[in-house]
Amino acid sequence: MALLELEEVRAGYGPTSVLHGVSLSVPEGQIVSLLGANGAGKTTTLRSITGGVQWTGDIRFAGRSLRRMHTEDVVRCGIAHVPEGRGILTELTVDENLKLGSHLRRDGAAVRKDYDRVFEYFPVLRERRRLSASTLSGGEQQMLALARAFLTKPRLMLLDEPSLGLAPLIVRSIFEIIRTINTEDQVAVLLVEQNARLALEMSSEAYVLEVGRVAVRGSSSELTGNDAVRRSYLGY
Amino acid sequence: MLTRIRNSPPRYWLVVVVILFFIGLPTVISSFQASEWAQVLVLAIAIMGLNILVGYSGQISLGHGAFMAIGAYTFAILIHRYRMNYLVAIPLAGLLTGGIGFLFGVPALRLSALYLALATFALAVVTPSLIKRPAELTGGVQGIILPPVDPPPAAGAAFTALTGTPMTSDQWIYYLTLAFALVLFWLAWNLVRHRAGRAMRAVRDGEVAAAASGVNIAGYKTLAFGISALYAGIAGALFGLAVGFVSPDTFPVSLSIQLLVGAVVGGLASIPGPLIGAIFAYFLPIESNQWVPAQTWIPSQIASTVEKAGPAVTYGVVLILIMIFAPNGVVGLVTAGYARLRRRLRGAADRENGQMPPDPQTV
Amino acid sequence: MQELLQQVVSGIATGGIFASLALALVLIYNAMGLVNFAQGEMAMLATFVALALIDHGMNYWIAFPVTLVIAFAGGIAIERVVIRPVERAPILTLVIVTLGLATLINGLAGFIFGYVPRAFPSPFPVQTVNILGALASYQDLGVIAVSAVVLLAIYLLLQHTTVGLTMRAAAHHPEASRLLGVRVSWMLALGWGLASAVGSVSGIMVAPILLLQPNMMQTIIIYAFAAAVLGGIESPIGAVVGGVIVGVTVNLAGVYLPFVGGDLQLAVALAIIVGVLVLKPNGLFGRPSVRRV
Amino acid sequence: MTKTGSRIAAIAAFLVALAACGGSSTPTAQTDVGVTSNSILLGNTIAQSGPAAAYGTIANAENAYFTYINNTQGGVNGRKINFKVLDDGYNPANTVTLTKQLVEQDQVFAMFSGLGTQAQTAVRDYLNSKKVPQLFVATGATTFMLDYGKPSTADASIKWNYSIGWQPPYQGEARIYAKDILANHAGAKIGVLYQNDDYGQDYLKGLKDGLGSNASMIVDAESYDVTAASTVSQLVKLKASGADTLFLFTTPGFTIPALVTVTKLGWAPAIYLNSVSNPQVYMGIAAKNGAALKNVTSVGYIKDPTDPRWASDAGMQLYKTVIANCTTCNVNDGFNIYGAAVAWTMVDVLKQAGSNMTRANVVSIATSGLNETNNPFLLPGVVVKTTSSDHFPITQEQVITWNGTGWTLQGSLIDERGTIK
Repeated sequence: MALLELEEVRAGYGPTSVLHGVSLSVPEGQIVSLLGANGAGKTTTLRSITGGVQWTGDIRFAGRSLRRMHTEDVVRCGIAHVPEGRGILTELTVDENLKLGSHLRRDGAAVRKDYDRVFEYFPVLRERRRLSASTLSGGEQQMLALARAFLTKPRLMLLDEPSLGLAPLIVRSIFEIIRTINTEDQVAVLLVEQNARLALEMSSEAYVLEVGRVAVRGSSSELTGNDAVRRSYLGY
Repeated sequence: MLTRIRNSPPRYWLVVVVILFFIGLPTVISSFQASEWAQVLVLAIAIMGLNILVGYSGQISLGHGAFMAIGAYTFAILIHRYRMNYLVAIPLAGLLTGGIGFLFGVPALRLSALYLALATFALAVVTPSLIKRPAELTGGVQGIILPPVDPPPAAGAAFTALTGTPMTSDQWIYYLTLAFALVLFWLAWNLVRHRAGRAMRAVRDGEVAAAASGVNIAGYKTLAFGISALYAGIAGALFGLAVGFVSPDTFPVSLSIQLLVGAVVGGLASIPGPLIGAIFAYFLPIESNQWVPAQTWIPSQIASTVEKAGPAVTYGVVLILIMIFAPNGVVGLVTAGYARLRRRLRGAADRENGQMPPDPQTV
Repeated sequence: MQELLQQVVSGIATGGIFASLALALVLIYNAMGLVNFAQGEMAMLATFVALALIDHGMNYWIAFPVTLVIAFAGGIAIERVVIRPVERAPILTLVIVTLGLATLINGLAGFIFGYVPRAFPSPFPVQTVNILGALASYQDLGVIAVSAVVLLAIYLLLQHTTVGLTMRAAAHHPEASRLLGVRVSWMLALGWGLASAVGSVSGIMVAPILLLQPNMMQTIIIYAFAAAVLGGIESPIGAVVGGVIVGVTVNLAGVYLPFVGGDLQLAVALAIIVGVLVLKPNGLFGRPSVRRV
Repeated sequence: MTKTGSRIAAIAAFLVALAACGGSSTPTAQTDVGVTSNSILLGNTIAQSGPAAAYGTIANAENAYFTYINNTQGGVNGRKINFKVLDDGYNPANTVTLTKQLVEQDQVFAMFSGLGTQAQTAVRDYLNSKKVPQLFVATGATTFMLDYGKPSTADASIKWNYSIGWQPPYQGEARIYAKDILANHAGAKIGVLYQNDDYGQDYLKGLKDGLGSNASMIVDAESYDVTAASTVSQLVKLKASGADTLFLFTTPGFTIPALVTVTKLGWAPAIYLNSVSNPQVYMGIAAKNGAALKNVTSVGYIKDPTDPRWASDAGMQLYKTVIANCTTCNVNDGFNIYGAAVAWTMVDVLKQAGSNMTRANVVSIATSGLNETNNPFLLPGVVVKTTSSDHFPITQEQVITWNGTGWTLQGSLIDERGTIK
């Protein structure tokens, strides 16, 4: 039984509906990528998982349905969602942002160990620890968002276009860290990405959304190989 | 002409019936009750002004009683000091207050709705002491006593012909207030359907979007403030005429709260709202002090609480409940119900012109 | 000169009262971007509770913290019952609700406790001490000291505790905070509870001076508005500095400006409010607020 | 519209009563609106909610006295007194509307003991034009006695001859203070703190007129507004002016903090307190808050329920039995015995009117024919008297000084009759 299962999920904003019956699943410890053009419903899918938008159908996490749960309760079940625009609180310092990640945890020793790992992955965060988060560049803010998500010790991470607006060099290093977290801590990842090639390299399975429906699904290797899929949906 | 009348929407008929009701009212009720209904109409005019400001331009004034005070005192000074005829003094007082409102509107532009509420609330609290200061002009604490007003022979004769009883000063003041109320309500309705009204509602619904589409935000906000002050000024003058006396304590903070309750209960973005709100806001304190204790079916404990606690408690509860359950007030409920009914009957979701029921989010 | 110093000291004392109420206003503004028009009446109600405890024989120094706890719980209850249903409504609705709340509390207090002014004990002796020639009573110094302690407590709580951090996060970015497991709507309740407790300190401090009666805070709230706005509506430090400035200005204006005299001191507060909002809306310590479109 | 129905019935009943009431022995028994064969309806407006609600208990005490009279003596000459009290929340605009209701709808015989200077001046013209008596208004404003019979400033056709006060005028009281100062503290340097309304200004004028040529003894007079947060700055100025005697023409809500502030400033002047603020309950609050209350002087004309001297006094016993009829009244509250005293005068006037129960007759008795020497609630020797040329019912008061727990009477009654022109 997969860690996360979506079944015929319909969702939208007021009268306009965006998702028209999306079904997908993320096995334990796996990286799954969710691809598709702009407006296909990728972000809406993530937001329905964490209760950011009204949805029908069913969403189950570790066997438990998330129906009618508030965002903060869904997140407390062990889902970390790095939203579109990264959700960095620029009025607070880097340290305070990180603390928001770990504030729910009671295992003091483990938290301190995780802080060291985070500063090892992202040394810039240790230097800028006391400064306001607004002093970070786009890439550094993405690192902070990732570090904060990691500190909540999630079982599943929902990442909404981590590569958006970053230089290729930085994107490469961020994706490396995502892979390390996935392998070392068995954290499953549902990766929403525009950069299809990179996403398929990372993920074991992939889904392609088109106008709120799953158009194609399969293992990442199949999708990369299949020219028709690549040309029509992935654009390279 | 007949065909146009026969198939005009039912709402026009309702308006005509209401006007006839108010014209005929004094012939069936006592002169004292006519004076009470005159005060209801005074409140309705002031609330209409507040409605224009709040309901149609998104600005809130918690100190509308202060503008009524300015109108009343201008009127009293014109009559008492300059011996001006009261029929001329009323519109003059209204215009002067409108001017002051317009000037107050200029700084008000820079304030966000929240800060404007704060500043106007402070104004309401300070008004009594501001009035006391220029004692030689405003009569200071003693206030100004106004001479009673006798009905002009023409009106008196008409009334006697109709009812057989001589027309009292209270009944004349009632008709005078009714006349002003009709003119101002007609003006308000046209304002709403006219370009200025639509622009003001654009300011309310999305100031930035309105600015983007070329609406002169500053102009309309100030205009809204000026017009609402004009209404309050005329209401204040008529209030002074009806009561026959103005003093600092006649315009306490509770008057501004009473106006707000009337505006909120009636419905902040509607034409008939102020009338219903005024009836509620006027009779509530009186009846909670007299009618409620007299009712045997109300348990004495509750009755004495309502009587002793005065209107403050009831106003507070009403303000909170209306804002939670019916942000658009009684008229909002009616129009929403009426619109739902029409839609069910007609099936089509057609929107009438003019009386556009606002979407629930915007107060 | 000695008299000027005397006026300044007594101005600072009244400023302390305005500051603690302004602090409560700032807390709620920070929590949900709303000025709570019922803050003064909530403080008055808490002071009546304190008096009831003291009259039942509770020692002043026990009744004081107990009242703060009751006020804290009261603040949370008010938020849960009255504010939560309209939490997402436009600002006008919220302003009208808090004004309704103020009218309701004032009416209830008047009905339950009556309008006869009552004495309220002051923890500080009335004797005066000579500071640089000016006579300041221990009571005045006490008020200033308590206000400073309250500010420090609030500052430490907000800046150096997890709860404070989550409250600030919820205030700045509710959505992002929810995604980090912060119960945003409870943070609002917490904000109201804290503000109610801080506001009640102002009530307890002013009661011995103005005497406790339901309309005690009706003019104080206007001075507190002026203090909060002058200091910068979202800055706790601004509230205290603003409070002291307003207290001294109003006191000196009352004495030295014949035009103001004894009776137009409240108009000075109104002038401060309008003046600051028009000339420098962010006040002394406020940050310019960028409005996301 | 049910009110119209009930009103027509009332008029019919009245007409029947008029025609049939030859019962009493006196020849032509005349009555008036608001009077039936077995009842007299009096109306009152007072603040029972809002800031001035503390005064509201006066009307309850008056009602308690009328109930006592109805129960023990079956009312006045067989007519029970009905007392309709309406709450105007101390807002003159409400007073006007409620007074019109009492006159035109409830058809009261007369208005009695309406509270508040502004409120009663607001309805004075209306009541006089309708020839409805405005009896014994609950305010010491001198105009209600000094200007009796004068034409209204707003409409000369209306004469103020149906309105009269009762309690000693503020100016009279201030003159008594002036007499006391001139007699005992000739060299005094006087500071005055007064409320900037007619109440405070009336007192100040009385003090200045009382001091006459040596009004220069007043070295500084500071005013404050009801919205002031505190009067500290005014008191600091007064202390700096070198005054050694302080007059407090302030309402209780401001008197008490002022007394505390004076002690706080380390200032110990001789203090003169106006009678509105001298009830023992307020002095207790000031003392509890740290006020020294040394050398405090005031005046009184009503017996103080808390003064042990009156414990066994017949008048006080009567007051205690009367006030028992009012469940919400605090027996020690000075306002309640004030209510009983003024109600006593009202009943006295109605008794004198006898069967000639017309408004005109009652007014002439009250304004020009009163000579009451036995009001049990007033200090012994205080006379409630009006003549065709002097319309000040009470002008005598006695100096009292604070002895730490209560007031002690000093010297004898001082009469200011005829001095206010």
